[in-house]
Amino acid sequence: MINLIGGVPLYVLEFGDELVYFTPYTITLFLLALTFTVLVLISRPEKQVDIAFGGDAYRTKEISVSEMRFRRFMAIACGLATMGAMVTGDIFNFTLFTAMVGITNVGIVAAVKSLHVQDAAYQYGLVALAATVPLFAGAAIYAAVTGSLSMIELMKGTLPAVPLIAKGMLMLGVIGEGMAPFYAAKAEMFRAPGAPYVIMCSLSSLLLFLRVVEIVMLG
Amino acid sequence: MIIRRISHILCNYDNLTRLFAGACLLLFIAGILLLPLPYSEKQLYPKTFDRNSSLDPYDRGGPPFTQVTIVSQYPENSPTAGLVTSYLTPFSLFLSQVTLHLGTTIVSHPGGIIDEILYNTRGLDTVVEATILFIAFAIASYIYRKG
Amino acid sequence: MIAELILATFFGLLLLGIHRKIIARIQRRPGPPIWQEILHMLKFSFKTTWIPKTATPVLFVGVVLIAIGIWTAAFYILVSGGSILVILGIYMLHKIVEHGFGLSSGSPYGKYGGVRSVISAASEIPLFVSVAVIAVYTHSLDLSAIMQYQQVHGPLLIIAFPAACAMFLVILSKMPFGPFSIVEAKELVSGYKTEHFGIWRAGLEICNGLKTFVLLAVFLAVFIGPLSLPWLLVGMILLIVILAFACALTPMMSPFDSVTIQMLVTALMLVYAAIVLLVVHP
Amino acid sequence: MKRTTVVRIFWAGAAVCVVASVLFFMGIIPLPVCAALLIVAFPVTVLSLFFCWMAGEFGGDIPFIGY
Repeated sequence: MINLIGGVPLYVLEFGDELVYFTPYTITLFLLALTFTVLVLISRPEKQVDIAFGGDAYRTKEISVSEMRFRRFMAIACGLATMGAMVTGDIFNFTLFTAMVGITNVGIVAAVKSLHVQDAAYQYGLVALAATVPLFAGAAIYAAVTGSLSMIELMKGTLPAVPLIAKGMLMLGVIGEGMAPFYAAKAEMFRAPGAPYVIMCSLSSLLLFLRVVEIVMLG
Repeated sequence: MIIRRISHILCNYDNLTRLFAGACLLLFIAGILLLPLPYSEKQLYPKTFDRNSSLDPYDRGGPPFTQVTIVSQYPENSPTAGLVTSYLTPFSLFLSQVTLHLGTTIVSHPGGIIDEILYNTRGLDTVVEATILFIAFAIASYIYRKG
Repeated sequence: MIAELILATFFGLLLLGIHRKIIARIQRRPGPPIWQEILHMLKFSFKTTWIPKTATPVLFVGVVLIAIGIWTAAFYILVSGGSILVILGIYMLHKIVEHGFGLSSGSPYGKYGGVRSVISAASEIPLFVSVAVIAVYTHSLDLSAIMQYQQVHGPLLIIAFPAACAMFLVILSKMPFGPFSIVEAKELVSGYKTEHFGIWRAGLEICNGLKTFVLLAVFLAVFIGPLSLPWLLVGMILLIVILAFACALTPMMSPFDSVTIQMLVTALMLVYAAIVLLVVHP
Repeated sequence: MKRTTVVRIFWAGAAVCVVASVLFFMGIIPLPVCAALLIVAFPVTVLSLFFCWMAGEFGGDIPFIGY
């Protein structure tokens, strides 16, 4: 129905049976993910200041080196998964990257020594886990109905129309990774110290949402 | 007020799983109602099994297949699709060329088993899947070691 | 090209000043002069500046650069008539800028502002439903194609009025002093920008000016059609007057209520999109 | 950062902005290239301009934590 949502593919990279393609849209998203991943790589965490209520005392939270290393690793993995999801031209591949983003998001705050944040991360992890069900189910219906998982083939409009339910499932799967109305746990995870890493949590789910909007408009 | 009541439910992350389960349930019920979906016959697994095909999922044993007819999206990009060694890492490929005892996907890296499940047809997927496993393992081991 | 960019920034700041002035007049205050926001930007740029001791310096500075950079990109997509999806994507990613500003300093007030901005993650979803509706009508998401469609068929404001309302609501949620601007609530001191003072705040003001210009121009381009430059400027001033009335006459909502209302709007928009899909293009 | 460095960064950024715009007007480079150059150069130019007006000589300070 609508041709070339994100613009004309500028460059197609062949990865066996899967293609990676860059349109003006995906390239914008990819570059943003890349920028923030580089920021994660080169910046050190901030020292979050905490006020003790009821008094005028305050203290800063220090992040130990081992914790910082682990969280930086997870944030970079999250950035790489996001970048992959931005440029992949295959629906199943996209769902895999989405699942990986969910896991790394839990990893980013898993090392934080705050019960509140860890509780939120646990709940978020459960939802991310459950979100893979509609996600993969959506991809499966795509494959079953159209006989193709390639977004470039879907873009051409020659394949059978994708059923609305498959699009809905794909959408719900991505929304489960932390978009509204399932944002409560993610907002609490944001209270963790370590700004450059925590930002990746939100960036990844926003970018995934932006990409899935493009995907459901194809075909 | 109804808005305040809804936002009270939404803002508590303990309700999150229940909410998401409810949303999934609604969507799946809608899916069941829409059920007779058309099925594209040009798939990897046909609906009727050809017991003589090398792709038969219930086939145990027999001679290993060398070339099978797999419907791939871009056959020109993946000439070796279906071969056991079609998506080896460069190092595994080197091993498989040097000796017969090393370098098949199953023994060379954890993604190899998934390779077999996917019948070696899809390149990047196997890498991502192995990475997901690795990340999950890294988180679990970090939390276990730090108590 | 650089001249247009600078002019757009200053005009956007002027629009914000008009917005502020009208709100003040509605509330029977004298209000600052309309060029106050431009003066603000210049004032901040002349202040002594440093980076807080507790901050993560790279992110603290980098996020200011990113803030200006993404809106520069949006401006050029608008100029070249590119895909509206990219502009809306950038609009959504402005959130990340808010997170970055809030969290990078280590200040608790900044952190609360950042957390609030995660809470308001729902505000842009109606936007995508309205984009889908536009796509059903125009069969394209390129701004140039949408404007061509409107030259033939008349403005989308009339054809797809609910979609225009949804986008208006989304723009409203990003205006200062509005009912949905929960990230800028008074109880958070200055919210996510508490610690970004001096030249960092001046950079943020430039980003705000550019953002206001791009958002209003995109709204006019998508729902009214191609306009000559004087009419575009008049249309933007008219739009900001309407926005100012909406902001002045509504109270700010509590954070979670604002999300719930935006979700309800999304649900309504989904129903509308379904009707359009079934009736207009069966 | 020293003030001279900041001033140099500003002039370099401003030069990129102006040259990109001029080249686009003369039709030598297409709009996407011009835009890409400006997206990178414009924020750096603006911030360095502000910075060279009034660069702080002191180190950092603790953030605002309330009264």
